[in-house]
Amino acid sequence: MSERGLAGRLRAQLASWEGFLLLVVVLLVALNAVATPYFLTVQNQINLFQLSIEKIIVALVMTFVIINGEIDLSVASVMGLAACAFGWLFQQGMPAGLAVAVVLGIGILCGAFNAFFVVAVGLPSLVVTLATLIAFRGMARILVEDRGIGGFPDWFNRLGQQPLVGPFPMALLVFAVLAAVAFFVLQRTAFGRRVYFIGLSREVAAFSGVDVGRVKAAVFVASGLVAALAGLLYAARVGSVRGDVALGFELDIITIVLLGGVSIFGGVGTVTGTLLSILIVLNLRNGMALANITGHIQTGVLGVLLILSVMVPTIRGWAARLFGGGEAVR
Amino acid sequence: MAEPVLEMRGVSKSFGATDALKDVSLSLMAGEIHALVGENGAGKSTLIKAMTGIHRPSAGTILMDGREVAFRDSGAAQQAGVAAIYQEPMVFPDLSVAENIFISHRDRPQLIDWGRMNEEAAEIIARLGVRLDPRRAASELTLAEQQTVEIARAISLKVRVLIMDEPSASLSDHEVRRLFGIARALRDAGVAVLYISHRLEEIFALSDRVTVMRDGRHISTRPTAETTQAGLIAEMVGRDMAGRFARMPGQAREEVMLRVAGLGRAGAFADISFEVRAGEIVCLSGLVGARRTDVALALFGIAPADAGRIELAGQAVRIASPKDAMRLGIAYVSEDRRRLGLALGESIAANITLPALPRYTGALGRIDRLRELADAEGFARRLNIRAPGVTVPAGTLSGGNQQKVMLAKWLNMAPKVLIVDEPTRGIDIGAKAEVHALMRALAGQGVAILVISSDLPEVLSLADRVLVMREGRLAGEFPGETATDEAVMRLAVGAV
Amino acid sequence: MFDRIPAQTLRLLILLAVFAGVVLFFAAVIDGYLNARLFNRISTSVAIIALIATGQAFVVLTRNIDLSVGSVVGCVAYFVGGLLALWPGMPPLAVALLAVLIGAGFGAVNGFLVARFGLPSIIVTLATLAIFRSILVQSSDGASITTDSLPAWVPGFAQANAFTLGELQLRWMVVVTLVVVLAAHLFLTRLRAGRRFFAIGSNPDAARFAGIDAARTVFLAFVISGALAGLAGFMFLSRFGNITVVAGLGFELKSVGAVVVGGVNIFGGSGNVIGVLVGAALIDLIDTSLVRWELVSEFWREAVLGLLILAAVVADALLSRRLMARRRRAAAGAAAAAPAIGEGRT
Amino acid sequence: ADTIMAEKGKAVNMVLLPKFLGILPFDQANRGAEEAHKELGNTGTLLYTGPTPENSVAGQIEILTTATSQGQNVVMLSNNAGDQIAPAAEAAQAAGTKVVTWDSPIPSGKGESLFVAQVDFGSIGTVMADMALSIIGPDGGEFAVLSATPDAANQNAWIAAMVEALKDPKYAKIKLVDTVYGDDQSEVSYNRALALVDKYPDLKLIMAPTTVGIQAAAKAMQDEGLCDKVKVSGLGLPAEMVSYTLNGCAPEFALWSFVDLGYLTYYTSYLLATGALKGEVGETFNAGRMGDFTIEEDPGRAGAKRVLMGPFTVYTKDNVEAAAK
Ligand SMILES: Nc1ncnc2c1ncn2[C@@H]1O[C@H](COP(=O)(O)OP(=O)(O)OP(=O)(O)O)[C@@H](O)[C@H]1O
Ligand SMILES: Nc1ncnc2c1ncn2[C@@H]1O[C@H](COP(=O)(O)OP(=O)(O)OP(=O)(O)O)[C@@H](O)[C@H]1O
Ligand SMILES: [Mg+2]
Ligand SMILES: [Mg+2]
Repeated sequence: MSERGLAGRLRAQLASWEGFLLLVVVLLVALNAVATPYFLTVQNQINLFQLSIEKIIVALVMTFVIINGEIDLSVASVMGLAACAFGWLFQQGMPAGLAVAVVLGIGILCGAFNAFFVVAVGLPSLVVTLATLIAFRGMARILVEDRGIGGFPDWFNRLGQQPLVGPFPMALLVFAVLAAVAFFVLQRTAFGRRVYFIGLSREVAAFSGVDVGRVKAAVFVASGLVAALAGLLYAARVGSVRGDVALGFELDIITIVLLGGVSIFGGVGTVTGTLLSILIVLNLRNGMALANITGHIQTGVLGVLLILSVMVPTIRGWAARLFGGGEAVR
Repeated sequence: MAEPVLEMRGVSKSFGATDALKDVSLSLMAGEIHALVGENGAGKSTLIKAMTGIHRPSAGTILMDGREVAFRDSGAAQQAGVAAIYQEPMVFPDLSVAENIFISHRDRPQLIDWGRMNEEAAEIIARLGVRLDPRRAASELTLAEQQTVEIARAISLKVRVLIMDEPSASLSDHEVRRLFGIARALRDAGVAVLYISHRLEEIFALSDRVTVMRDGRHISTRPTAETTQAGLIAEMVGRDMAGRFARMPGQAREEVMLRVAGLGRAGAFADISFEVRAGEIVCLSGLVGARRTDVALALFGIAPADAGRIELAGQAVRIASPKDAMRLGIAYVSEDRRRLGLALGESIAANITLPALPRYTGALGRIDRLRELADAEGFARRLNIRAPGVTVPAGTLSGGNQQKVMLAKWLNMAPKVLIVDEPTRGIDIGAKAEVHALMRALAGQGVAILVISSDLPEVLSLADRVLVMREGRLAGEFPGETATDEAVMRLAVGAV
Repeated sequence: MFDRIPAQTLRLLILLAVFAGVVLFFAAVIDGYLNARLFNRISTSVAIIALIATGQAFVVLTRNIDLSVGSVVGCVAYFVGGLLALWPGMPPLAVALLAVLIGAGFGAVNGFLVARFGLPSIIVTLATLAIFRSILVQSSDGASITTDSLPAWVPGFAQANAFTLGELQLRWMVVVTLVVVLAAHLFLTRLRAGRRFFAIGSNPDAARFAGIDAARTVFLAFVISGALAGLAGFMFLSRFGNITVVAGLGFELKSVGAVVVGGVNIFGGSGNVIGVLVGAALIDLIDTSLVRWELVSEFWREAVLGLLILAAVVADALLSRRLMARRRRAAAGAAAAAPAIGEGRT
Repeated sequence: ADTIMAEKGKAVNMVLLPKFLGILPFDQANRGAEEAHKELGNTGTLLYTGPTPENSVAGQIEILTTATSQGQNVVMLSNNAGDQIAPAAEAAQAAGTKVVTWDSPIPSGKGESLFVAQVDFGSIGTVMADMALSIIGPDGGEFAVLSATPDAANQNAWIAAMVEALKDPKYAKIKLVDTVYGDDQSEVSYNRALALVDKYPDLKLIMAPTTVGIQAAAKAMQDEGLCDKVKVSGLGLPAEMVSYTLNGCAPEFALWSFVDLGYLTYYTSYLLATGALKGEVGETFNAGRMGDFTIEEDPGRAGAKRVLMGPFTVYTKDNVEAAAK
């Protein structure tokens, strides 16, 4: 007797986490639109995404990593390494196009490096990626030392800074494509299903014939690759690189993913949730920035929002108890 | 008779749309062993969780010594003298056996005297007739040993009411007898014992009164002496089960499906040779800890053997991972449902289709969800799985229904060789009959079936051939028709 | 011969061996490395992070995490410094107590949200990491605490030696940390209340079923973490004197690093605060020594640091796994064999 | 040419954007800007906003972009993002929002109308070299640099200028042996300073061109009783350095006034936004109490233009107490 029919499904959706997030998004957009005339302009809407594009792209793949029951703290360092490696290769005289390909390869290597220690050696990913967070950043420093490297070819900078199709820059299109791919793979394919099962219980998955190591390795490699891509997009967007590119982005990325309803213990969450969470964070930040609220207050407000968001089930529980319902099913 | 120690009046409990308990009343007297029986999902475990403060009843009252009580959590229940062994093993893997036993005691001094604690733990374990080093970490224990630790924890408390939810499910006969001795001793000391089991022999051997539940309702309570097995079963299932466990003629075919020769793994088992024909049901019997599971794990590629050979349909094969095994058509239904069998947070349907996912995937690895749901619903019907739907998380089902989901998961793979480890542990008698019938039907289709079971009556009614293992080696073999409990037991314990 | 040693002790010995290996390595490549100054430097700079990591260990043992410690250290250092500027006459013990109390207050906020409402600690403390720091930035208004605004005993405390043995100096700060770590160790291994932290992290469901008041224990873990971060905040103030809004930035990852390198299972249930102390010292040792290693230029330092930490963790994991396996094989026979599946838990 | 005077009472919306909020020098700059804001009777707004320290680069780009969306007239930027901010600055200029940098410029000069330089970057190099020479003495010796982060553009420029200056034969006997980074955090800087002493037993001086670093290094030397052996110098705030200067740990250091820098930046930006100033080389304008200034080529950055505030003060035990008040 599963809930069938459009009305039932709709009701279930709205009662779900995603439904709640959607509500928040709508409220935020409405609030922003009323509060400031600058909000609902095409340029501002594009800026909104463009300014955090690297973080939200990596948030998509981080959704996989965390649902898989792992964590990748090294993503921001991979972004930094990718950007710096690109700058360095370019400075050494490598054609930018080739450098892009090499850098994506470096991203894959970084992911594989993490995967090796997590899968083959069996260390907790938190430890491994904490160490590579330091190590990959260090490698970026080795490449650029205290220099800033810029002067990339025009086509490269244009891709990062000018609209590509209509008013949309390439990064936004990349994000859209990646989001669609992420949604399809995680929510609709056998691979995605395995990611969930491993996150819930890797023993059960292994006893069901799932090649746990391979799936985990694939997810880490994807994480490295996407982080490297994000690093390149960053280099194109800002037109130059330095050793501190993307420093500290990992916490923002993880915040987005967790706010989207992905459980830090693995096995729970959706790409839709992450996408909605992205909209919330971006709109909130943008709205506050347009209202001239400074950086630390913005992060503080985001912190409060984060706590409130995980309290929603509790609040709903109170309401349910008040109206005589049963305990929430865990 | 005396006042009831603990009494439940009109207790109801619902989980979302499921009404697990409906207006249940039950009283436990000091100095009685009270049995509680009922089909899977009848609400037995929920009832005891309501007693110990783990669930808050939606309606009704609980009284102790005639006074109304509301336990905030199971700690409060323990302080009032109500302790329970739950159906699911609940040990602390990182703590030692002794600590596991004493961790929740509130009457011990703050400062831990490790030496004394280990001694006391050893004493309690000895009362259970088990040898277990109290200093070992619980993570190193087998399921059965974990269960023992839990029993030890419960009897170490100063209890007035002791609740045991299927404590015998993973114990050997020998250990069960010791457990009975302890239960009787506690009864004689004035403790009220509530005992849940699906093994009716145990009910009759042990209990003074028996309560039957069905569909969350209280059906009857009467002195055990005034009931019969058939009568209880009829009340439990609401229908007649006579003749369900009679032996059936074997359906073994000529073709040898699985042959194992000289199989061994260092530190676990050695020199195991046997064969299973297509359509044959072979039971691997023995005491708990005889290393039967390890043989199965080797055949399934989890812990591959390091000696000997395995042949499948005459072909020598190498099995290094579950994937290899599954490709060869071998399925393994684990004995440890919670840890190894099901992902409790995933839906029933997703659990059922996990091993066979490639069958459901189309272009780009996309899962055909309609077909998946249809198949899952088919299994839910065939195996009579009680659930609000196949999209609910498997963790919301009762233990027995979870067991059926796990079976469905492996049947869905359409295996050639099916290895089932304790297939009916924690399954009610009706479901057990269904599972047996199912296995016979599978055998009829030519599947070779290896059953690992510690339930002797089950072995004797199901097996075409019985293999007995002891301490990692094959101790002997009987044809199914001529095997007797006594003969099997003698081999299992190594008596001559 | 290893059979008698409890598993936890064995892990600790292996960690110490790795530590010794690192010291020997640097002694071989850096001239004049092994001297009293090395001990004085490492011990004093470890004192602060080890305190934070000890608090973190309580939280991690219960299968939680406290990412807000860095902000707590910063806030406490700043607020206590501010109060001292207002009332320079406060007695030293009261000041330390105040720091502990303020820290415990921050910890209680975390603990309340996590334990009372069952919220995931990583989210709560990720949020309070930002919130506490915002409070600090907002209330500081750009003014920093300077040594000159503090009574002389405050910076003096960080310099005071408890003992000196020739060149070797043991600062009071180090003594306090050692006492705290030892007390924590005894609490966790000898008292029933301490064992609950392990039980809850080991199997939260079982804890609930066994009637352990998990909420109270988890709350306590956060309060302890906050209190020790508070004490560390006071030491931070005392040692560095100049407190700006960035004080303590990044301590969350450092403390988690020390805890996991020190052998506490990140999924809770097992670990040892002495190990955490060694873990903290190991990381600091590597970091400090690398600056002195001629071969490693400033720009190579981070990369080498990351890889060395990884190598230390791998060496530790492989060594202890091998020893455990050998021991299990020795104890085999009737006992169960190693589970074939299951990474991570060692 | 004529001196351009500001026309008071116009409405100019201005944003003062420091590297991040929460440390003293930037707050002092804001004080200067506010002083000028009142003085000029600007009927528009002066907004002091900035990112958090840990999110400085991305935060600055974000704030600059937002200011552009809001149609602010001018953003006064102490750039911490290197050339990474150039695209956002160019977009701002294109949308009509002027970008004036102060304290730390955009290295390539792209997207920047003007740079209000606190001092001549080349001369900072010379001053640091001179301080080193005077502290180490004629017999010469080793010294090391403790900087902020490897990415700090202004520190890097100053260190480069000092290395350039050291080539003069008069500094032949003093030798720069190492450069390390304290990330502008007290505890890191403190530990790095001590590690330097351990690594170079003959070290005579630590030169820290950062207010956080110099303070931490001085404290470290004082704590370890090393002040007689190893001196500290660099760029520091008198209020934070006074005790170290008096007790000889940091006998000399230098700095300029951030209040004045904020004041001058405000004047320059106001003039530029009101159109009084074109932003061409050679224009001379009046900046209230600070007098007249002329726009010139920036010698350190080809094609870029600057307004040079200069000079800065070298603090010794003779003048530090007065400045600390
Ligand atoms: N946490 C829960 N959430 C939702 N439903 C639950 C939960 N626990 C139990 N149920 C439902 O309550 C009903 C009774 O379950 P219970 O576990 O009490 O049965 P049982 O009699 O112990 O069965 P078994 O013999 O299989 O252990 C079942 O339908 C089950 O699906
Ligand atoms: N808690 C556990 N963790 C890991 N592996 C386990 C656990 N419990 C059991 N196993 C695995 O299953 C095997 C079970 O072997 P056991 O000693 O129980 O023999 P058995 O004959 O299978 O007993 P049973 O009658 O329970 O099936 C263990 O050797 C181990 O490989
Ligand atoms: Mg049950
Ligand atoms: Mg078994």
